[in-house]
Amino acid sequence: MTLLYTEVEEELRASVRDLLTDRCPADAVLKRVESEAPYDMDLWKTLAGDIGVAGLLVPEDYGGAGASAREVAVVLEELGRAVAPLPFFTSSVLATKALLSVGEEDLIQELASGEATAALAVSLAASPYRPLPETVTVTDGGLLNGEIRAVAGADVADVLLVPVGTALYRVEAENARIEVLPSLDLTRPIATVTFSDTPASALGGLDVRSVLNFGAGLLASEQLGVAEWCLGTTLAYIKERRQFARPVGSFQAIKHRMADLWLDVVRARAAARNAADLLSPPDGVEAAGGRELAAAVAKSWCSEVALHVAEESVQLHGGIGMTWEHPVHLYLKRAKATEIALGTPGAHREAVAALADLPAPV
Amino acid sequence: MTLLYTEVEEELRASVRDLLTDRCPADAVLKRVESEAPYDMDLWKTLAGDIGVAGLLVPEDYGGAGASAREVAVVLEELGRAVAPLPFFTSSVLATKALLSVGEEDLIQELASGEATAALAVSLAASPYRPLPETVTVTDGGLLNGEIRAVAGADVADVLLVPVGTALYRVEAENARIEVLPSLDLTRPIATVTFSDTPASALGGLDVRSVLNFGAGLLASEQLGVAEWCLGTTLAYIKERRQFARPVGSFQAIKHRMADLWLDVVRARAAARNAADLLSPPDGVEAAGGRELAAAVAKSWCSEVALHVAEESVQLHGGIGMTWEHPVHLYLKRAKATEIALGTPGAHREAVAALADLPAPV
Amino acid sequence: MALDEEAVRERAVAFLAAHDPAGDRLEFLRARFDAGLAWVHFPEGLGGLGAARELQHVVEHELAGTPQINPGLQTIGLGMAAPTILAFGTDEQRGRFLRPLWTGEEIWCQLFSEPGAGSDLATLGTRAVRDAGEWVVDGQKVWTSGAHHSRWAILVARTDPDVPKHRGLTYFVCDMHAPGVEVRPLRQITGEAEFNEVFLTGVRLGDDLRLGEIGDGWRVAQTTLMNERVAIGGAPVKRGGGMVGLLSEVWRSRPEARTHDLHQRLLRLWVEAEVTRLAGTRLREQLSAGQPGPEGSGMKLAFASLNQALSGLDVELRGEEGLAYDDWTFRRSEGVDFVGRGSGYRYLRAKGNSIEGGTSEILRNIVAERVLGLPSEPRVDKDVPWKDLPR
Amino acid sequence: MALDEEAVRERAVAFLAAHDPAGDRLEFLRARFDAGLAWVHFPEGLGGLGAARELQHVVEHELAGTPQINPGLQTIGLGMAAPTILAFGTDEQRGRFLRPLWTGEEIWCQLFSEPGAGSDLATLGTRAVRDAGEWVVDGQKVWTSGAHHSRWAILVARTDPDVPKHRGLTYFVCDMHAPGVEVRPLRQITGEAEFNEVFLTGVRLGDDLRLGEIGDGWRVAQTTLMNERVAIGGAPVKRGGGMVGLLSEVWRSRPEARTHDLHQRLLRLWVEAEVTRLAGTRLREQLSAGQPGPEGSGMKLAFASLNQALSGLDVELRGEEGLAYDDWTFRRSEGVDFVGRGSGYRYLRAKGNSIEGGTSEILRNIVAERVLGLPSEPRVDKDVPWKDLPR
Repeated sequence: MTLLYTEVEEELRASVRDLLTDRCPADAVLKRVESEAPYDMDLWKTLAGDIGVAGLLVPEDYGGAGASAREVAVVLEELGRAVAPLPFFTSSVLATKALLSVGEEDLIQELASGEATAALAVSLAASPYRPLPETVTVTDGGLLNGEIRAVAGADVADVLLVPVGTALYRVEAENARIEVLPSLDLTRPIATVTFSDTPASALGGLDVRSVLNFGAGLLASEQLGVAEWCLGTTLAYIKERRQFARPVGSFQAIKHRMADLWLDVVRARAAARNAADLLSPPDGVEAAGGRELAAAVAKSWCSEVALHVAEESVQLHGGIGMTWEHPVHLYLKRAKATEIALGTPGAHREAVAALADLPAPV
Repeated sequence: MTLLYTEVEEELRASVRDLLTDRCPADAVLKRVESEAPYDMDLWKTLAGDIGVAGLLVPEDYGGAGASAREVAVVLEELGRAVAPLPFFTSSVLATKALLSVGEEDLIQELASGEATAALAVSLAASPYRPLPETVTVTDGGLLNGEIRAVAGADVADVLLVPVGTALYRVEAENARIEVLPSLDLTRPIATVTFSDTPASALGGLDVRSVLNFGAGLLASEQLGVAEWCLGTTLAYIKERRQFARPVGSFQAIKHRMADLWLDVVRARAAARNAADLLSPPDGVEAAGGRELAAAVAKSWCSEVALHVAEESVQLHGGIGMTWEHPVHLYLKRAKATEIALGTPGAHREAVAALADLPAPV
Repeated sequence: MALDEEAVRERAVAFLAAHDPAGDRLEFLRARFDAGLAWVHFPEGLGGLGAARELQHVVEHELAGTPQINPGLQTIGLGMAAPTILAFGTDEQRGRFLRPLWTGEEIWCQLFSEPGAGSDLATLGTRAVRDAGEWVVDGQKVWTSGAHHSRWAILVARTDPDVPKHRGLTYFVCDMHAPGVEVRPLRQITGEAEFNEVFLTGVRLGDDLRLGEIGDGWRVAQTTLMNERVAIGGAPVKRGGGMVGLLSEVWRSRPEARTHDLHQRLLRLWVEAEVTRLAGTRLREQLSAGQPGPEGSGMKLAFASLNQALSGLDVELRGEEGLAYDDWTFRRSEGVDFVGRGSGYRYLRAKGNSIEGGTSEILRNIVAERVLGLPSEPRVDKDVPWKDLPR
Repeated sequence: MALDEEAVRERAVAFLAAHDPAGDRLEFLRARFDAGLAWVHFPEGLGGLGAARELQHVVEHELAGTPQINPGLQTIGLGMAAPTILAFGTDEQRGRFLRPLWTGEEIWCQLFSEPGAGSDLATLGTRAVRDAGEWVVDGQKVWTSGAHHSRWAILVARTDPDVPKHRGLTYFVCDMHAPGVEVRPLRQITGEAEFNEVFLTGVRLGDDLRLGEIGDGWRVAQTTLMNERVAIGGAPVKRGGGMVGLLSEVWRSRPEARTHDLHQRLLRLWVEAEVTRLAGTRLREQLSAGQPGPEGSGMKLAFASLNQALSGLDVELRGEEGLAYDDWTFRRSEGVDFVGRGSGYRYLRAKGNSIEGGTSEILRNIVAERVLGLPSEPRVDKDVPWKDLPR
């Protein structure tokens, strides 16, 4: 294991970053999020197919790249850095991880190639540490009824993967009602998914908790990317922007805050790398506890750091940071939404209490 | 009600401060705390008798000044500001408040005049929100057995007031074993008090909880005094001390921290004043809840502010702040000890939860 | 000798006896102004009685239930323009502007901030050049609330670029109906446009619209800004009210959302809100007979930080619901709506609290220097002509 | 070509075959130095083999169980004096000093800090004046650990007061047995004296004790200080170990002391300790083949803040017990004892972590300027002769 990036990982990062720099600059994202098509599915085809990120988690036998959570994490860093409106996390991480555990070969292949997109139909606010609310039921005839709120990526999914009890069901998205809501995070809108006697096929048993845990541990890398963009953009701005005939970044109070933010981000990077590393195979003996702990540590730390850096970034941009025209608000909104996503920092610290033997008061 | 200081209060403050400036400067305190007599009982006679602070809480009928918690708070501010090794808080506040509620006239008069000194034999770490540990028992013949740890002011008390169950007992200090421990707070050492078949007289029923709550609310004013000394002394130091050919206090990072500390202290003053005001008669209808809430708010806020300002004061003094020779450590130690005394900030916030209807998770 | 409480009350009672509050609203307000009952501490003839400021409440008490002005719409006029016109205006200016300002017949806005001059207001670059007894103004202003329905603006512009920045400014009243004034809504991160950008292109202002001496604009502006900050930090709230009250209600109504992490953070914020409230009360007691001082900057600092923490916690504890937003529509709004809008709006809008009306960084400088007496930093821009400053 | 791992191992094995570790300890250590197995990255003849630094572990592995040096007592010598002597010493100086420094026959201390020069070390005022081929040193130093049993000190003194402060310094080896050197224990807020004040009165040092050029002392001192900070932030710990481990043990053993307030704070600190540990691991991976860089300053910052928070929480959660202190006796100690002493000692001693070896304020400046590339503040002392600086 290493907490550094391997050469292969750095190459993957470079391809993704080049593509995003070219096709997904901040002003384009800003225009897109209020359009009819907030997701850039053309870009997604290129990224998924040509660069092959959609199949990173998928074994080569299934047409994937047979890579690990480490590479996925690098892609997430870059997507976070660009607040890219793409279904990578929802389809290629959450949905794919769920499918891999039920072994649904055909669909996995379609997802891996980028031909199809899926979404795991759970609330983005679902915690890996609490049972999912049971809002969907299955009729004897295998039809689904009920609704799931705050689902991310559903609006661009071809297929919905619906956990009901301990089983996973497949629903063609066109058969469900998917209503997108105005969302705090403009670049990853949420939707309410409704089933009424919707045909579904049972795919097998799923421990959804472990999928959410895996997702939470990797979301930390996306948060790291958000934090890095905010830190870098703010640094560039305060080196340039002058007040009182000096660069704002020459004022000591600002410098000290930047140093503290940097230190937080340095630690976020280590925590996110550690989670990505431990969430990658091989799964050793007694590795499960270590994996969960690493994910909980990374998600709780990176959530707070991304949010704090984004908030400081708005502040240090002054008035311009409060305008719609400057992209920093997209990052603030992403950071705030991912704080809530897949377990709040507090929920993950509660898990740390159990995993690190720091019992709560009785 | 007012949160300002009245003219009478300012006059009282001036007399106390003049006396302490003259007789209780920091270097004298520093020398005294490691001597055989850490308390300055000569100074106490002057302060208690001539200025009359010992009888502030005592009605005029009992030979006191018939003043209120407001005046007591002003004296505590000054004693905190001087980290004065005097038994005012232990004898004239805690013990006197307990005696007033059992109505023990003779002893009250002795305390009010400063002729005698008493201590309420409870742990300084006792919380107003938990039952006292029952470590002392009474024999049928009225003798006490057991021990009470971490009692402040016991070593200079003539009389110990011992709560046992719901009753208060009087013990002559010479009949108990009082062993002073090396204490974190050098200016208010703690002792273990041991009784073995010690003669005692029952004084009546006592709600020790309300005495501790009263004490906690007023301790906030002592903490305010500690914070004010630290803030003022640090300000003076950083205006004077030069680094890089500039006063340290001209560096913006330092200035901003000082501004934040000042804001904390401004709010500590308002909170401490509010508690002192509400802890003063008249006790209105529904005033009890408001009193308890004011005390809890003041003690939790002022504890953390005093400690934070003292810690920052050490830091901003640099190396000299780490030396025994500079008095700032006495304030740090007092601040840390009073954080624990009569309910930690967390314990008081828990009380706020109940009093402000902010229920805990179930 | 100034009027006492009883005399002020008599004036109000007499006024009410002579004017029917059920009649024409505007007539009533104009008459009230003329009777000196608009702001009693202003001089006679200018809507006041030359009485003590604290006696205003006597008038308000007697005239409760009668037609009232609209303090929300008139904030800038009442809080910033009026005290400045009173302090620096000529008799003609005071006579011309104050009455319709108070009645609300003429709305005012503020043209101070510029994209290039935020905290460092004195570096602003909007030029005013003399031309045949008039001033020709060119430049761009920003963060102007109410510009689109304002009749007048208070404006600071540079009249001399050859002297150090604080010395080359002049203060004007700007005619918002003059040719060359263009107002564009400025969208914020909340989605709405509460403010505007104002483009000034060859705007001609008569010299009678100048407020104070040529080159004295910085000093005039200080009066305006001092009054602004007091207004921001100053409103009294009751215990457990305001933003912490909103959050407490959510907490009480959602037992299923409670966790110990959230609870501990809520309790800390509740205590902080309470001590901040008490400090505000204490400050108002201190100021009740005095003038606005730099201590008010501390209250604004505390208010911004609390609002941000409380609104952030609110979004978080709502969980799933916090992922939604009520409305991103780009539309104008007249001000901040912390109560009627959703938690996401509050969270985003509160971010502005530490920027508008003096950033928290500037306020900390002010506290450090003016309250605590700490030395200023080495300045590199004090003695350099404005035109030679690095940008 | 430098030796590879196998070659280093062979040397160690050969050395062990030729020298009995059960014999005289000092003889064994001297021989080990002479065999180049003291610090393999040092040059041959100076205790090393000119090999890569990372290969030291091969030697340590082979020589485990043999007589060892005392890294605690020798910290300053090994960590600060040795790299500086290697980098700037003459052949004679390297030959004279390094061997007994490494074996521990001669203990070293550091004479840098002065009461008037803390973070601004370059402003120090201890004078060294030339006199008949020698230097006469007068001044006062402070925060000198181990001065009372040191044979030598590294010393920075001012040799030219007429040039700007960074340019008038010279670096010396000070003979701690020379007449005029007086060592007094300096009591700290913990009660004990871990450091000393050192008074230098007419101390005569030969010019052969000068390290580096006259006037080049600041540059020489940078080498020393860079090595110090890496040492402070650098020790690897296991997950949940170190100070957070001490606190966790207390937590587990005292169910009755647990509250939700304490629990939430403990969990936050545990997470922070863990991410800091991981960042340290990552930094060591980055540095494993490289040189100490400014990133290490960040680790020291984090370490200081964590130690302070953890030790403060420890005292608080002990409650009644936290009100007591283990021992206030004024006595010398050889270093920090975070494990053997009480929680009050840890709390007080940790306060020094953000002051010693570069204050947290200075470290934030370093991170901001050297890591993040932010511009320095306007400097008022760069070009002024030292003697004319305001004090």
